[in-house]
Amino acid sequence: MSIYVNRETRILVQGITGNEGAFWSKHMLDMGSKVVAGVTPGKEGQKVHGVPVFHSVARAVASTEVEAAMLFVPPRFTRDAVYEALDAGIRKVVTIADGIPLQDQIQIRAHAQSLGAQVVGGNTSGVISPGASMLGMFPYWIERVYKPGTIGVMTRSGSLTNEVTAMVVRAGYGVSTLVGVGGDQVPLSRFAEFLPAYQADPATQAVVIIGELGGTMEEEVAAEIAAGRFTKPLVAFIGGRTAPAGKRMGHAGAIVTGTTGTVASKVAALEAAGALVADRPSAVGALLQQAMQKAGHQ
Amino acid sequence: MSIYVNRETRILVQGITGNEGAFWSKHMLDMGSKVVAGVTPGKEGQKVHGVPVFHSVARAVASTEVEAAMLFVPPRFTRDAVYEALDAGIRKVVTIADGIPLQDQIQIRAHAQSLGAQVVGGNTSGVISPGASMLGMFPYWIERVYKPGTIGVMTRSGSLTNEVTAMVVRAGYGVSTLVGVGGDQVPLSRFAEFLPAYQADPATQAVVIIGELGGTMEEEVAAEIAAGRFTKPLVAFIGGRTAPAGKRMGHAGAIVTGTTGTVASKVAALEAAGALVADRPSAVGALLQQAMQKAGHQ
Amino acid sequence: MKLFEYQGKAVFQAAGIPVPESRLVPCTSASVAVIAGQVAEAVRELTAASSSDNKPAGGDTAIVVKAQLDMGGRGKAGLIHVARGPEAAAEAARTIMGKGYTIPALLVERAVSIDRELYLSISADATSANFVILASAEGGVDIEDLAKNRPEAIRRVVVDPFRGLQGYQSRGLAYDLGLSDNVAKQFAAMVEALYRVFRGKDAELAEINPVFITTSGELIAGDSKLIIDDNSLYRQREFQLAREQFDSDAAYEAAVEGIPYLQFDGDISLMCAGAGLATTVFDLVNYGGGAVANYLEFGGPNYQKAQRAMELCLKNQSSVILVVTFGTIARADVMAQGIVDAMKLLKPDRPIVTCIRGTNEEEAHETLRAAGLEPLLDTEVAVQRAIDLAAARKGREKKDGRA
Amino acid sequence: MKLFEYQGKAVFQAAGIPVPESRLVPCTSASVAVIAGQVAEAVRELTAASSSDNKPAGGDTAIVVKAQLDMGGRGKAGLIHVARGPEAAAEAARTIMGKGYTIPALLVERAVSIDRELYLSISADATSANFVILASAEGGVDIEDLAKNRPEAIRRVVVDPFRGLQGYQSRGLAYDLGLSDNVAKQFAAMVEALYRVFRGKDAELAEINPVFITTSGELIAGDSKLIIDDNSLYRQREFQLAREQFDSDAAYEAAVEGIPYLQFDGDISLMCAGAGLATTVFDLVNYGGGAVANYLEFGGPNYQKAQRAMELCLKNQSSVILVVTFGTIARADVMAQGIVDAMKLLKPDRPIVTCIRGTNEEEAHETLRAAGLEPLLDTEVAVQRAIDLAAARKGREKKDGRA
Repeated sequence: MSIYVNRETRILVQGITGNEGAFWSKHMLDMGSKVVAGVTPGKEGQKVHGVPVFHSVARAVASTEVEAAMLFVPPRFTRDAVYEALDAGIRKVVTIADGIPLQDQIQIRAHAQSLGAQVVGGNTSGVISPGASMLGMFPYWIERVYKPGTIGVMTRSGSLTNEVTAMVVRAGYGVSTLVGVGGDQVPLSRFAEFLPAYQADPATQAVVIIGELGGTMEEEVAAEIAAGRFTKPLVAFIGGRTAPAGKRMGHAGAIVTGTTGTVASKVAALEAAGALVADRPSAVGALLQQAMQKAGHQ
Repeated sequence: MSIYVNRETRILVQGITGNEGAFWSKHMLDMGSKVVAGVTPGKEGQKVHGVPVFHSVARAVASTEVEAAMLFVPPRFTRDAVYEALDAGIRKVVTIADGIPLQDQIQIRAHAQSLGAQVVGGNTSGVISPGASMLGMFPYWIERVYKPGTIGVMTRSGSLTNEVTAMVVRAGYGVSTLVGVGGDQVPLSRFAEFLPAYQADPATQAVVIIGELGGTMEEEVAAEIAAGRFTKPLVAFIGGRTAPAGKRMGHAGAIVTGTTGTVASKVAALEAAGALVADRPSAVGALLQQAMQKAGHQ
Repeated sequence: MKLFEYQGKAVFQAAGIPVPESRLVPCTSASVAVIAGQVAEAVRELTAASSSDNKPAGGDTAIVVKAQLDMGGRGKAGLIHVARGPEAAAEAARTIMGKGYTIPALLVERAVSIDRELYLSISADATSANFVILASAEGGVDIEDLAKNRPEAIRRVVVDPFRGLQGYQSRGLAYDLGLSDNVAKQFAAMVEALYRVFRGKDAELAEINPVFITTSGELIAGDSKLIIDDNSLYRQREFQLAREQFDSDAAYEAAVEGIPYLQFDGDISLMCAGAGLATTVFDLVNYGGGAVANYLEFGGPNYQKAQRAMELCLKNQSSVILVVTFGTIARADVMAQGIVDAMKLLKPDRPIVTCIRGTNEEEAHETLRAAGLEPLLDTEVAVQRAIDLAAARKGREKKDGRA
Repeated sequence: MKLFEYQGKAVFQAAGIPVPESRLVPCTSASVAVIAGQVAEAVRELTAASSSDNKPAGGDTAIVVKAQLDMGGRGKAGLIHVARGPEAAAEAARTIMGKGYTIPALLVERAVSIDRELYLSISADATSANFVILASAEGGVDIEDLAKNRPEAIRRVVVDPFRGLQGYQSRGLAYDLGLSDNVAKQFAAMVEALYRVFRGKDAELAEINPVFITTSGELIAGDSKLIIDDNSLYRQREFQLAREQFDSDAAYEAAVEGIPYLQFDGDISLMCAGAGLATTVFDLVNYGGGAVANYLEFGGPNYQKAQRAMELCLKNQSSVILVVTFGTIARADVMAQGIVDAMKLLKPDRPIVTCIRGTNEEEAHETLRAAGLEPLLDTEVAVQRAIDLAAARKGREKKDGRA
């Protein structure tokens, strides 16, 4: 089992005929992801790795059932492409686009919220349930990072995710579903919004979050734990403790403004709620073992 | 009992210090309507007929509970004023404005729908539960028209409403609640949207609708009856049987375009659903008596 | 406010929608000979300016002469002619002007070489509270007929009134119509431009029927139907009521006053307050075998305009003026006084039947009685009275040999 | 992209927001004496043009000289001076230029006579997915301090990103701040204009702090803080990256390349792929007692820019270059090859520590070994190696007496 995406999830790829779309569609298929249709305006009738291409999402969903859309679409066309997926009734959308205009993101998120949809991204590698399915571009073939297992992972980063997840695997665990919400100032979905699914997923025994300075996503996770709505073990690594205030270092979302967004406030909130917080990636494994044991897992 | 507005409904009047607002607020109060606050930007602190005036709806609702808003606001400011009421949490709004831009009306209705609110108007006299409360400007003092009773009335007209309702009263009945949805091309609420409330209201034994050519509101009522969702007796008078096609005669909404909006299609739909349709106002009384008797009312 | 074809096309062109090259020849104050001459001159201009892609070897440029008036089916009515050369066009103009219609202007256009025709329109959907784009690969036909006979040939795109038209929608519509490549791109751009017109000009309807696809693969608007929402004219200052948009002087003058007015050819002038009531009285007159001379509302904000209303009624050759009101804000006493004052001033040459009820009706009735009018209370009684009076006059006229 | 005060005010003024009359004196390529002279001349121009409402009897017009640089607390830092007359303004300019900051320009403004100050800003709220207007009757202060100490003094208006700002909202905000009549109207208009700027220019933040209410009851923008979303620059063509917006040549050159870069004063140059990983390596260096010379990311779309990245690192007086990657799309083999190629070309004078993992890492490690580099696999080991190398060099330099 997993959250968001599983072996049965029927996937549409928007921008499938582009270099990136074609390349990663191949990898998605190789991993077992059920890519059932692709969309590129003007290219209906073509096939990419055996997947039929349609002019529009509406035409694709008219001829095959689709549950999730994976976008390989440039940032400036992302809002239109996400709307197209949502308006066609798709409620799970992942966009890897890096550089979506901020006000577009506000509108995408607002529209998704009004529909009860979860749009993941931008500036992310996507979502992966290792061994089952992938909406994105993960080096799932690196077994020391993307080993199937029982730990849910949520992250704002890309390379750092590999770094930290490798520590999870080194500690003897594997990943149920990894959700990369992305490093933008306005992630289209937020950490806390996936907690109910992880809570409900019997295959997920614990969750690791890979956070960083800026924003309030980690505090929102702490609030969910504190409110008793998320009760599984949770370990966090949060980067940027020594980052200078006011400078934009790293992701667009990784900026401290005034009193909000400091790592200190995130660590304090999470620890107060009972989560364990690692100060460096190499500490994640031991904390996870500790939390799992306390929760009665081995 | 009644629908939409009753003795206890706490009413806010927007535009209360204007000529029309002040005049009709007086009449609303005289009739027993619970007008608890008024709004006119820049006039906070004043009183109109003893009703305190606030700068904004938000400021009014912060100091007194309000359930319904009555607007005496010019057409060009109506969208803003309705948004103000809706965004302050008010879910019943009546506007009498005659001449609201059509595209504004589309947006008002869309926004109201997204909130589950009922905005009544424009180009109407409003809503009245005779003897109990009024959101609008009805000559409630004309007892031969606005006599309290058991018949729900819905109408697209003003003067014609007086004409037809007088026939209801002449036949020995009175009015539970009269809802004037108005004569515009885009009524902000539609006949069929009030049927559930009339159906649920124990004080309403039957409903009279006063329709006319144009649009599809009467057909929608017929569909509700045909679907078994509205089961009380219903009598309709529909004006404009001899109106020339394609010309805009009467209300903005009273125009036949192509095959939709003809009186013939409305009459056919209503009669097929089991409603009785009068061909002239004077026939309404007898049809109502007939329908009431059939339903076991006296 | 319904714009004429040439006005709509000017708006389209400004929004980036291609329209045929054209010249306008106004017809309001000129003889048919002068008009025909101007049409010929317009053709010469268009021919001189043209790159002549539709000019057959050794022949004349094809020209379309189109009567500008608010009427459907102009082609069938012989109000649109194709001609080659100035003389043929002038002859076409003479033919059109001879059809007996009131034609404010002729539009003289360079004809385009047509491969296919599409349909495209944008309007508001009152029920769903959205804007709606309709399009069909079968253009040039009556969309109402198409909707009845082959609804599957019409594609419908729903536009959220807040998010607006999205790129995927206009693009998707193009592909759904079976267009491809360059034509699809042009069509998507046309949809977007038409949507900007629709929203920017507060249109009730923005329609291009037909959209021509030329033999060289260009899209061009073959016609325009653009109706501007009257309630938005305060913020659409470029559009103003003009005489040429009305059938009669009375209708135009009424519109300027804001008085709803329609001209008919019967003998009973209606002067009613309230749109619904006026429409019902119109029905009742027709039911009773009467004939309406004019429809007129002086209720609502016009309830103090009794004098202006009566003047308009008196412009007609009607036999009787039928006044029916049941007013709320439109106070009965004010309207009654207005009628009486107007009678003193205008001294109408025909009987007036009054059925005035509503707010302050008792005072109204006293006022009417004092002026020698009988205040009726029942609409149907009043209608019958008017019909009888009109019939009596007709009878007299017949006897007098005047009919 | 954060605009300077003068740039933001120009945008405001074009949108109809009143700003003080001003002249700009650029400082990039002139001596302090020249600058001071230009400031004096600017004051003369402003005085000549002015209607002199702030000119005391017999005295000089009050002038404000404001350093234009990206820095909070300019007032406290002595970078804003009020002066009367050209000579005093020139002296103020000399004082400001002598503070030791890099100042691209001075803004010379006519001072306004201030009665009160307000705060106004518009930004995006990532969580609720709305735009948010903040306003306070207590302007001129740090809004973050106010939020912490007196949150009740801040009014918050939430703007739906599709419906946009409504008239009732800007009006209501004015009344909620206790403004009335004409000032309330001006404030509402200012809010609406600022919202147009925010939306029209794709701003992350549009802030006016303070908004001055003058003694004659006029509203005027006392400052501007306008941050344009870098991701929107493709559709905001009027805003271009300029050298003056950066602290160093390296930072500017990096920005032009699209390479995230920050300058520090330590001795370990970071060359990392991935924003999160780079930030974590930054932390680890600091934890271990090391000091970063520069932060640099060459991952993501820049993973083929190893050479450019190394050039930037070599501009620093760092002792070691620390390369850490764990790439997905940023292929390890491509990055390793890039590093090796760059070394051949640039012949770096300092050791390079590499910890390159991810897609095709085996090939990457072969490439590195072939070039004589040790491919480390553990980030923390690599960081410690870099810290040790830097410390060793520092030790040598100390011994050599070079530190």
